[in-house]
Amino acid sequence: MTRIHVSTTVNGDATEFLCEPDETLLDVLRERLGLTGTKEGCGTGDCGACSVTIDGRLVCSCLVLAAEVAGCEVATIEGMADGDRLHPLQQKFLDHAALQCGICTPGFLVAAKALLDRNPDPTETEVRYWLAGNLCRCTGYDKIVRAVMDAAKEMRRA
Amino acid sequence: MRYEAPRSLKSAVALMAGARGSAHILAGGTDLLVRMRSGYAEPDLIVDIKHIDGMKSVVAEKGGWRIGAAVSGAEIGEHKGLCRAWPGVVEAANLIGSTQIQGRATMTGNLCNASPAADSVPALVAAGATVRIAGPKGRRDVAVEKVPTGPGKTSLKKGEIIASVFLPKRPARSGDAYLRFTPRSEMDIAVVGVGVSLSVNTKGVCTAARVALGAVAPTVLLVEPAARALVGTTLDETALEALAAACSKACRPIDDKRGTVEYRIRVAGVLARRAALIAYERAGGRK
Amino acid sequence: MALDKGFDQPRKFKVVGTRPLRPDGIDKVTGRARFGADMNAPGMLVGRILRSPHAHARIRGIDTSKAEKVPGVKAVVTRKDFPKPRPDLADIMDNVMAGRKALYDGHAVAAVAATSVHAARKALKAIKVDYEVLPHVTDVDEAMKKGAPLLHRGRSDETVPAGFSGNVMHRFEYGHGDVEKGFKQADLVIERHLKTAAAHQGYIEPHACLASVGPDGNAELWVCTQGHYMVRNTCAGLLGIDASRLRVTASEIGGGFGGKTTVFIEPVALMLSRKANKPVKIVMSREEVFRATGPTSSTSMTCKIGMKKDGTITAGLAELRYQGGAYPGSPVQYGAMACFAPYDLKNVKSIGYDVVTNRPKQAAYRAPGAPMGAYAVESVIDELCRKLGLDPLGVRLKNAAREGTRSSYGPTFNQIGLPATLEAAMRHPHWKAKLGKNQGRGVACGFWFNFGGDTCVSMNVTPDGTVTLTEGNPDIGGSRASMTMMAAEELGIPYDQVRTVIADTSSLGQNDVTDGSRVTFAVGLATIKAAREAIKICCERAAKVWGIDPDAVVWEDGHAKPAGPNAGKFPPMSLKEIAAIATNTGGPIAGHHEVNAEGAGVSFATHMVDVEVDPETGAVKVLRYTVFQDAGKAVHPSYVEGQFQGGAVQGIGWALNEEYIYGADGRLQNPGFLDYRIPVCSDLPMIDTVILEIPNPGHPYGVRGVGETSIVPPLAAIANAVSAAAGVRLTELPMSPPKVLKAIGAARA
Amino acid sequence: MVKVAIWGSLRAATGGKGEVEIEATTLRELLDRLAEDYPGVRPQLARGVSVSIDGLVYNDSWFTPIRPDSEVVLLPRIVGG
Repeated sequence: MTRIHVSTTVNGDATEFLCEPDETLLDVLRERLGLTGTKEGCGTGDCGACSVTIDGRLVCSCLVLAAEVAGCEVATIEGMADGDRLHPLQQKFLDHAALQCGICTPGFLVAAKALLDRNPDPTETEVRYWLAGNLCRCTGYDKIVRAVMDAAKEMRRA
Repeated sequence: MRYEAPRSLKSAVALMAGARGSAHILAGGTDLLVRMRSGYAEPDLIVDIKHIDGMKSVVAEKGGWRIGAAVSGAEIGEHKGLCRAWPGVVEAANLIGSTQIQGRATMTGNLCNASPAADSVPALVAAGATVRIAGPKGRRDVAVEKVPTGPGKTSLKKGEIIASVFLPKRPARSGDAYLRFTPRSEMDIAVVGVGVSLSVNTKGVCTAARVALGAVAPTVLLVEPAARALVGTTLDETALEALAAACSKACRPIDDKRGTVEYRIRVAGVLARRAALIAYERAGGRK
Repeated sequence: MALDKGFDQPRKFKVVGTRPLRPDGIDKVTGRARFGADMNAPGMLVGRILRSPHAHARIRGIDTSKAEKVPGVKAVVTRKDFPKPRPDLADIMDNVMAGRKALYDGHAVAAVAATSVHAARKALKAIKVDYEVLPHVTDVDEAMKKGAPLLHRGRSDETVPAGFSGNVMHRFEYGHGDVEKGFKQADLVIERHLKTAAAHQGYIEPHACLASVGPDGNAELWVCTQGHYMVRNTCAGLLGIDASRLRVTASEIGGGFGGKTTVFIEPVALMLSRKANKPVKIVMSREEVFRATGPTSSTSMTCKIGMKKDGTITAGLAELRYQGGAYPGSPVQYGAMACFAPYDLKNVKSIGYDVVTNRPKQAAYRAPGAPMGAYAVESVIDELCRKLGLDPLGVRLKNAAREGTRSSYGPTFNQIGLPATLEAAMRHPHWKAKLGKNQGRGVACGFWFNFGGDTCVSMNVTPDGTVTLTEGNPDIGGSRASMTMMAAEELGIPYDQVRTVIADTSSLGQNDVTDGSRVTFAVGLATIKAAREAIKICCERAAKVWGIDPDAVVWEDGHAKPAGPNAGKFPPMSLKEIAAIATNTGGPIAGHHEVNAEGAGVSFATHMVDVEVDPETGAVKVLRYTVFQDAGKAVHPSYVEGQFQGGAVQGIGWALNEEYIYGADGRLQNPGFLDYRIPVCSDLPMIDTVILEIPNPGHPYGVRGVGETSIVPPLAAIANAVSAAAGVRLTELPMSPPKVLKAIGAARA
Repeated sequence: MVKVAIWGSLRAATGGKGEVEIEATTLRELLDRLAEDYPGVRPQLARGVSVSIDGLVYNDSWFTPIRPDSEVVLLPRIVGG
């Protein structure tokens, strides 16, 4: 296989990498770029642990070929906080104890941010359906939904 | 494996037609990458069609809408014109997978994957949609129901690519709806899916109808007796009973991990009634 | 003895009972936390495992010669590479890598290490395994019948009566009184046969490890596990090396629920690394997790209970048949012990059969074995209440186990919280809320043990007076916060001045696995003891400085203070001040505690749930859910609530949709999150919680384990609610829509 | 003498007795004497037992004191999940 050279933007930084043609974006983020905050829970798009945005659109990075992101803007969990200032969603996840083991947390945060970027005032039902592609086995989702609703409220005030 | 991202349909067709070994189109990739991971697909060539003009756009055409093959479910859901004209098709497209999957998955991919349980297909068939196929011998338009020929199989020939889906002009006083049954509220594959599209006259009498079923046979079923049960009625109880019976009768399902034969037959009728009533209300027939 | 009989009550807590942010929180919301698959090493190889496609097959031979020649392949391993295991590790060895036979679809038969994923995949395809396919059995009732295909020969023990197949490994029996006499005293006796499907823990993080074995024989392993000391001991045993040579570091762990309490890939990675002389990383795919790790048992059960018109239960009899996969050790004994434990019964008997089948060896799953037995008993009690027109909470309270009750499994309970949970349930607005059409409400009780076990904690006071706490139990749901809180409480210093870390296996003595709801109880106990030791040293140092007797110094609010009439008047010395002069007063200050923390308490819960059933499709929607559970003392109430909620939702999944589906070929048909349906966010309502605090006399703060009990009542609570809404008793889990619709149809016909 | 309650299926090993009397002041003595007096119990002791003393469960601590009036119940070994 001939490797492909890809120029892209990751979390605002111009980034280049070489990848195999069949390598996924998830594998490149984790194995080549050292961004291991994006997790693999299933590799088949069923758990949402690998959620990232590409040009603002929420996707499972396990279902994207790395070669496809040439010229795109990729955003991962590592780019969510502003320096040492947590994003309100990150802070609310901590305040509400919305994580237990924490493996699904990056995916939930990236997905929840994509929701609030579009809909600053979601109902509980909208939050639950938007996040239905993110599996959490520890929390029963209760505290996650509360954290997202509370973060939305705070962001509307700001 | 080779990855190509051609800029024109012509070169995409040429790549696919000239490919040796197994060649796959990549649009959303939400089926293809899963199959690659599990080892079911081992492509020698992947042709990414997203950089081809028109593949990512929804354009008005003859009062209807032409949807590029790489338009994602999320983009369909955000398109006001499509939502107004064909709410059932939009609902069906938006039921494919999670928010994340919606960011990538396309109706054309859903069709070409040829799963009997594909959500968007019954809605497209009910809507009377066609696809435009580009191939080495030029282009042709084909009714959606002619594309899948069996689980995982399509009528596309070597080198052929579906470039777009066309939803016709919605007649006056018409409505469509799609319902599916899944054990979970989301993230699931249809156990049964029903698409209904119908028109009514000013008195609320149904003048035309198309009813399509998914996940109850090797391919999507366009059930004409079910349509006939509706035409000429105001969707009264007798008509709905006849509709349900016609749908159940048309089913040729299998027992599998997602449902039983008995269950699918029964629920096809139940969902058909419910979908028909939604479509009827959307058509202005009220209930 | 670890037990601190002197439970300090009533005690005013300053830190315990508050809700500070967890110490590992920022790492986990920023993606910085390192889980099993997040570690790399220079020169690392990719490890992959070849698995049996057959449910049952003799392995005539394995030809790895072609695989070894694939470019990039550095090692190939089969069972032949491992030494003969000790008897106590024989089943674990055989499960890690098949020997004479492959016993289930997914059973590991060989492994490779290569420089790339592609090379590893190619090598797996090049391995030729000569299988002789044998008849298989995956259903527990079929496996028990004489003439069933046998997995092993001569493994049934002396407890198994004649008439069963050789797949029945062991028979348990508990109880007291005379159940036949009891049934005669009843006004109504109901007997039901019930079944439950195998459920998987469904942790989101697949098993992953990175092994590195050097030519000097020293080995390192990075792994996501519930117990890295267990991993060390087991792997050292399987590889035939000294435990001290193997240093295991626990990564952050992405869920376990009991499923990460044994080894699967770790010995293989170590063996590959030893052969290749390079680090080897193995990460399971989700499909491998489903096919080849340990779900819980599927069961078949018979339950018979007699009740008087006034609600008194006169007798209870349960026969539980659990298949535990390919090797002995299903959790049926816990099911048999726990199923009647919530009740004060004169006549009770529970029988358990441990059965092997051609399925993956079960692993612990949150209160292993208890939810299924509780499902049987609580379903029949519910049906009795309905038929006799009795209040299901009132009946449960009337028969509830209390302090002094002789439990169905033998011991007499001390202070327990079941009546308190039932009374709280009766008072709760949920109990009085109106139900609509096609809706039903169900309640159920549940019991689970708590465990203790080997525990080591080391607490070090730094020169600036802040404190590091080192413990050896992977933090699976926020336990570092609880330990930090208990340390701060005892030392009388702020929460943020204590930092808790999980040590590798070379840094502390033996620690048992994070299981059995033991960590907050046992590690908390050791933390408090370690703090008390450090405090004692601090008081001695202050006494030296003041020139008074150490007995005349007390520790209050983080300060040493002179106490007693002859102690003299000295200004209190803070921990910071004492730490600053530690070098001058005798050297560094530390406290440590090593203990087998015996004497854990027991735990009870009552759950209440409302559901709506669609009578035309059989779909069930959970509308409202409330958990009432005794926590002893809730150290960090947010994480206690989280345990209640998480267990309840796992139970909802088990009750409604989750199941291992096997085809006629004995192969697992749904090894993925698409068709193994764990609940998604949009399936659920908020999960309300009510924390009761009935102190555990065996812990200085009264703490009980809270992690597991919450999964015990939901199966029955939901079954009772669905049965009420559907108007027909459901007796098989999961209550998937086709089953519910069929039951409704049959009842109406 | 301490009275030890024996669970149902183990009674076959104690000649059907649901309760046996053992001369013991610690857990270790209890288990040793039990094996001596009732050899049929040995296979289960080898598989592992837990002992409930006055309502609290002990697995391994040999020197756990047992008073003559303690309630002692022999259980199969309890481990967790």
